[in-house]
Amino acid sequence: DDQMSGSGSEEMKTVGFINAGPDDYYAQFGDAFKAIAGLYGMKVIEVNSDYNPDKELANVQDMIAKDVDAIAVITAAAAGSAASISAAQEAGVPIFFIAGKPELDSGTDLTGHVTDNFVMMGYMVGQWVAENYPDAVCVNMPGFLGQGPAEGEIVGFQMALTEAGMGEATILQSGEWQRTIAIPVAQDLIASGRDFDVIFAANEESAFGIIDVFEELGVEGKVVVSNNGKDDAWPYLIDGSIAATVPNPPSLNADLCIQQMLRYFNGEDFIQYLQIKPPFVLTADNLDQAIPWTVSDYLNKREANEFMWKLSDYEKNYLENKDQFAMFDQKVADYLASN
Amino acid sequence: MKNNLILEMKGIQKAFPGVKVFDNFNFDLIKGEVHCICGENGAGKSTLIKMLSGAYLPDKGTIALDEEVILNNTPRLAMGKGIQTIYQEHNLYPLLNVVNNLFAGNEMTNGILLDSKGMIDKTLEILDFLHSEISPFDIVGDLGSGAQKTVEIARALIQKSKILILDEPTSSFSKKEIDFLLNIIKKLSKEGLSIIYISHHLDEVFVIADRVTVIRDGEKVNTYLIEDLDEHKLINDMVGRDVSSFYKRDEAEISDVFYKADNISGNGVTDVSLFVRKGELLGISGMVGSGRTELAELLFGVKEMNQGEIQINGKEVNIDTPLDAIANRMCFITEDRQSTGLFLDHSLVRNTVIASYAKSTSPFVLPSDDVKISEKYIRQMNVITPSVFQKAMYLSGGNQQKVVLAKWFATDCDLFIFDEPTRGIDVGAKEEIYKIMTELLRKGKSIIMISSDMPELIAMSDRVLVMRNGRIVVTIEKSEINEENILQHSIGGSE
Amino acid sequence: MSNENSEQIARQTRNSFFQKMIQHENATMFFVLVLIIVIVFFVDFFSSGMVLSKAKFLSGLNISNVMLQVAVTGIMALGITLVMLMGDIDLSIGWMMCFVGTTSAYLLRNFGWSGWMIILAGVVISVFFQLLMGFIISRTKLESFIISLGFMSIYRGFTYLVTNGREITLGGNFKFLGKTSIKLTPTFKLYTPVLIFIILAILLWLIMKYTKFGRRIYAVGGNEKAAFLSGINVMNFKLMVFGISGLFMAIASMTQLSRLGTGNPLMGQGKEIDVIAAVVVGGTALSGGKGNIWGTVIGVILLGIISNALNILGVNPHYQYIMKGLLIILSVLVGYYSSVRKNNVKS
Amino acid sequence: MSNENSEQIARQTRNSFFQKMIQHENATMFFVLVLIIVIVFFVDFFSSGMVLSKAKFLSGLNISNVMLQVAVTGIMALGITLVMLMGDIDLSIGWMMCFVGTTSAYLLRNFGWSGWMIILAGVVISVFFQLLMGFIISRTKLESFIISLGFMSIYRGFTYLVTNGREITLGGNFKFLGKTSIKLTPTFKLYTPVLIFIILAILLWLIMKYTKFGRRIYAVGGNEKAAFLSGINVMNFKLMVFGISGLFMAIASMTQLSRLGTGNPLMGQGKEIDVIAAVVVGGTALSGGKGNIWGTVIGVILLGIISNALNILGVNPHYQYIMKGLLIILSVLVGYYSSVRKNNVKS
Ligand SMILES: Nc1ncnc2c1ncn2[C@@H]1O[C@H](COP(=O)(O)OP(=O)(O)OP(=O)(O)O)[C@@H](O)[C@H]1O
Ligand SMILES: Nc1ncnc2c1ncn2[C@@H]1O[C@H](COP(=O)(O)OP(=O)(O)OP(=O)(O)O)[C@@H](O)[C@H]1O
Ligand SMILES: [Mg+2]
Ligand SMILES: [Mg+2]
Repeated sequence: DDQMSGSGSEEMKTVGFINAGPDDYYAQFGDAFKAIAGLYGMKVIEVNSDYNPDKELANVQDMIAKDVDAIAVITAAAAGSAASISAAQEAGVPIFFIAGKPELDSGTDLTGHVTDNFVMMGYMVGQWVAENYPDAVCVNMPGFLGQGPAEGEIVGFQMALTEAGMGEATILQSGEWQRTIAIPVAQDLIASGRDFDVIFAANEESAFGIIDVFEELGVEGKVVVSNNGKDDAWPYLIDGSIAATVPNPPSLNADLCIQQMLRYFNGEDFIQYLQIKPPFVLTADNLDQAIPWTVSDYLNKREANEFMWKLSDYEKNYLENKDQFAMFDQKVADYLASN
Repeated sequence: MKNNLILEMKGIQKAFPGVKVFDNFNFDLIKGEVHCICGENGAGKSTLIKMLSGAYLPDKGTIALDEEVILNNTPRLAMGKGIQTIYQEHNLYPLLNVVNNLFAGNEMTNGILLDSKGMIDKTLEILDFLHSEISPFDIVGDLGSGAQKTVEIARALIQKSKILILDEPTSSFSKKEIDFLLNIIKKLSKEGLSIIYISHHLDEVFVIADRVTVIRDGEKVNTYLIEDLDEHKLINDMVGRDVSSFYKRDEAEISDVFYKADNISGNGVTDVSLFVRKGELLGISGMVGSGRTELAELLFGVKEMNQGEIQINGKEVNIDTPLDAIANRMCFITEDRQSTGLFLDHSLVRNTVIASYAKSTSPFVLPSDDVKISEKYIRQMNVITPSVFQKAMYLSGGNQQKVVLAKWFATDCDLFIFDEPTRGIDVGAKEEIYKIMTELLRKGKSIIMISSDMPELIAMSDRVLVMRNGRIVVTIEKSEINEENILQHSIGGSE
Repeated sequence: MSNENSEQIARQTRNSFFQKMIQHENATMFFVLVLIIVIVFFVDFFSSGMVLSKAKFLSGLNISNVMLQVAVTGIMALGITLVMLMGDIDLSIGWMMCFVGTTSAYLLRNFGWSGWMIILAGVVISVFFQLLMGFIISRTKLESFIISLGFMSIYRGFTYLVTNGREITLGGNFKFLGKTSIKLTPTFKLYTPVLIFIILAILLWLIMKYTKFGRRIYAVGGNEKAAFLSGINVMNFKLMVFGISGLFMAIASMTQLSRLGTGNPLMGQGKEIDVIAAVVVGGTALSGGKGNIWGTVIGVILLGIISNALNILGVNPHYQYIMKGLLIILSVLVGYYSSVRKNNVKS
Repeated sequence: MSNENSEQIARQTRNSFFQKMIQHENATMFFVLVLIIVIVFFVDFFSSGMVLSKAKFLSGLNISNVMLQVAVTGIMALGITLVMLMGDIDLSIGWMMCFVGTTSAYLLRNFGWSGWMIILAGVVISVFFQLLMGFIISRTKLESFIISLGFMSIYRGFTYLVTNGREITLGGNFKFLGKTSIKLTPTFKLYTPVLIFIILAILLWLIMKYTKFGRRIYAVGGNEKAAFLSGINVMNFKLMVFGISGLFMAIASMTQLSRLGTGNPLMGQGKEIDVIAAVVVGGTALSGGKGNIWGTVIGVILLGIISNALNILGVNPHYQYIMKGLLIILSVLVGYYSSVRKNNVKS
């Protein structure tokens, strides 16, 4: 990478962007990444791993062979990324990770990392439920089983309930992040007559399916909580059909990753492992704080500085909350060990 | 006598769902004899030999080889004990070449490695012995019916055996091949091989048999020494009534030319012209491989015609597919009933009505009509079956052939192209079929009949075309039709 | 002997209704289905503390649910039964649904097309592409497996192009195909998709029984060469069957779209496996020529009930996969053993 | 007559090497592969502004990449070729890899088993389960499609049970099977998985060519009934083939595990489709009896190259799906047309 730092920022940089899968979250991620990279004069080659750790590794290798200037990976299989990272490192191509937290082989390191914490997201929704419905019976419709985010949310949610002294949330069949798959699971939940007050849907797509079913079957009085906080869900928050959610806008993730890359290209410092400031619970009351997923809206509001988007702000925030993050990680580790 | 027996079956009982084949059957085979089994279609001949070969297990009874009872027989066990079987229907690997067909399951090896050269040499040797022109590397699926049977015979002969079972091996052979095979069989039996031979060609029986067992409805009628038997008695025992083995057909009125082909070529057939008139039966003769089947395929639009012209009722027509042919009121009874005639997994109803659908343009059918049509023709052909809902695969070979005929008789065509129509059909039933054919001719229909069965060809034909190497070498008019004449032209001057 | 024979033939035809039922080729799988229902019912009943009102598996609500859940798969399965009877397979149907559904949603959303117009569009697109695929398969006799796999990938790309990976909502329009229902009892509703499925099944059953088309499809699947020689234009016939299957896919896609109320790019993803599994469980051979419509209906309901029952009984999702796999295997095994008893042949 | 005959044979045997090459049943697909490589190379070359050093497709690095990428699929494909030659199919292999891989990871992680011990464990588990499945399929003659689909679901459940849905990292252990390599040129590396794939392919080719086993698999796949009547114990033979396929699955799973460095619960998910597609593109018929090892190797490389080339050329992922589908269809079509030219038959 010596040649690269020399030619600096004049030359147009090409970035390989490895997207994790084909759903809405990742689609919007891809759109945002390309648009924001365009703002900074970078060219993006996007490839998709279909949630497959094997394909992800192949994609990284292809980008290395393509000799791109940097690689950004959203991983669906964080621990498996060690192989990708060492491959990139060996080839001297800087590699950035977004969202999932990869494990590393000894002697290798990431160039940069921006992440949401999915365990924490599940945990915060759980806390919100514990505060607002302390006596509630909860059920959880997870995302695609075996994927890091899905499993993280399950753990976080249950951790919060346990801490609050609430019972276990029953794990339903997976909605696989999709409305289509969530619908029959929700129908069966209602038909089974199972007693519950709160349902935690792993993402808003599956929450939409659940809400459809509730509507169709005339189910009332159930509380739906979720993760994502995407624009499409805002009306649902307003009308109360989704009570609370924890946002993880892909647009922001993409933005921060690109800013890290820019700093890297310019030879500037940046925090190598950046956790995005502690997530917050989004409800009808604080919708004004929501960050749009849709690229155009995101870019408009970004231009107007309506929300925090600069890497430096997030870095500052992270440094302030670093201990909190560490403590949380420790808590999760303890919780997992005790289960 | 007793120690002479190589094989003894006692108290054999065998039933299939809805069919009781054997109740208490006994059979024995003397060392070195040729033992023929005769009986009507569906009498149980093939079932009997399949119990010997291990393809079926008897429900009750014992099979003893050299006085040792064989329990839980399987093909592997039977082969290990020296029983080689050539089944009535093809049992080949169509995608594999001849060598691999011959040695599948009995490969020659040096240690753990295959002895390819050894196998090829042995293949060449056996093909030579059988005077066959088949190459060891021919893909068996590309061979004609006759050649495929030759491969099966080669496969059986290549293994050392004590008992050789042949179930209608000659049904797709012509005279020359039959004589050749019979000679081989005689020679082998003289060398001490014991042979069970099943055939509906009674003349073959009288040429090679030492003893004959007649089966009727799964019962043994009798076992005769060949000296004690004449054709008359044999037929009577088989069929239970008197049938002449030389059918004499009634005349029919022959009128205008119905179908005419001019200088057609393609599919291995060169420059053939022929015509057939209403009420006429045109016989086609030739050796195996002479291209008769290929010609029929061309006439029926199965294969592409490179040149030539076809007229029906004086009008030029295009026959590009069987559908066109059927629309022009033709039908084609193929020589290989299992691979091109039947839907083995389907009921007789479905098998019999499928071709008649092309007759009408209405898209609808009534299942009850289908059953009625099917019952009518199944009954007319006297097919032995528990019901018309039986699957075709569970019928005996001859009865399957009758189903193929029934399918085409049900279409009520004007021109019938028969390729070996009476393959595997017993003498009694043959007569019925000849009667139906004569009836068709009387109604002014035309028939083109390819047959290797010389008496049949002679008795039924109004004219005979002889083919050699894909060409028609001669047309023999009614008055000159006789065996020597046909044979001489089939073989040609070279031999 | 010939007399005896024809008498016997006649006797068989005069079989009693009950005998016919038992001997019917679908009898075994139907029995398995009933068995599963009974077992699940009892498990449900006992695990609900033997209070009948707490046992939900056979409640009106759940029965209407299950039927609604299987309807779309069922409609697809009907179409695929035809393809498979012919000895072909079609892996493209899942992504075809995604493509057709999202495209229709796009047309509704961006051009304001009406419900009927997008149905028409869906039919045209499905039938066109299925004909295209059928054309290739029937003309070349290449494995339909690999050709349809190719089309699957193409539809996937098309879907992403149309949607850019995002949902296209219908904004509350086009509800009549998926969201309407007839209330038969206070808890039991007959949803329109279910009605469509039932009507199509009956229609197809009649077609299979009373038309030449229906009879010929078995011939083509049973022995293509013999079918060709029996005067069936096998190529065009196959083409037609793919076209008809396209029609079923269109109906299924439109129903699914209307039910979801949104053109979700993953709305049909993976459906091909569910559909083919149902058809195979229902007794249709992958090699063709064997199977029937009611078998498929039974297969669809059977698999639907297995999923539903595991959810109703609240089985942990990890165990659900194991149970589901075991139940599929056990069902076909039971089906196998009872058919072996009926006609015990060795090979 | 016999003289002529043996002369002909001699002539056939004395065919020139070149002729043999052209007539070889894999020739067409090999040609298609070369064609694709050439075309992609030129597109890459021209789109890199005709600077050879910027064209990356045929760079040493990329070639070693592609080979590494196809190695695991290739190993699985070798095993599945045997199963498919026999006329069966196996949809369970993807999730079986997940199950076997994560279980081995679990044993390493929690019990500190060594690399060789977990390889042994992987082999025992794979072979045991494949034998179990083979036992059911060979004894009942039920569709392997549906039985293996059942097993697929079971393995999925097992995987989740073992992992509880989470990855099990190897903590840097067990690298030798997946991460080691031999540097042949500064940029071209031969990775161990590739070496394993090549060795296994050659070994299997030799077995297919020079042993009874190899011959018999074609017999069983070509005509099961005839094989039975030829004295082949078809049931046990099938059982054995499934066992052998289990061995290949074990090797593939262990290689994949070592390569990823972690027992990811989704490590093999969806692989069955890639693998079967490669085998079919390579010319193995789903109906059995037709195909060979080199065909499979070509198929695996062909599909691998298509994916890689589209990435290298920077094709937008939406278009990638379309291109990939088109290329699959075109490849088999080209294969078809050139084989038609060779022996032009009508039906
Ligand atoms: N697998 C089977 N299932 C049911 N019935 C069978 C089966 N095999 C034979 N049969 C019946 O057993 C009887 C005897 O059949 P078999 O094939 O032994 O007759 P065959 O004497 O060989 O007749 P052919 O001269 O026509 O070959 C027939 O009625 C036939 O329908
Ligand atoms: N003994 C043989 N040696 C080599 N090739 C043969 C032999 N018998 C048949 N063939 C090949 O198989 C083809 C078809 O053979 P088949 O036995 O069906 O004879 P045919 O041409 O149909 O005429 P026929 O109706 O007289 O049998 C022939 O054209 C020939 O190429
Ligand atoms: Mg017989
Ligand atoms: Mg012939």
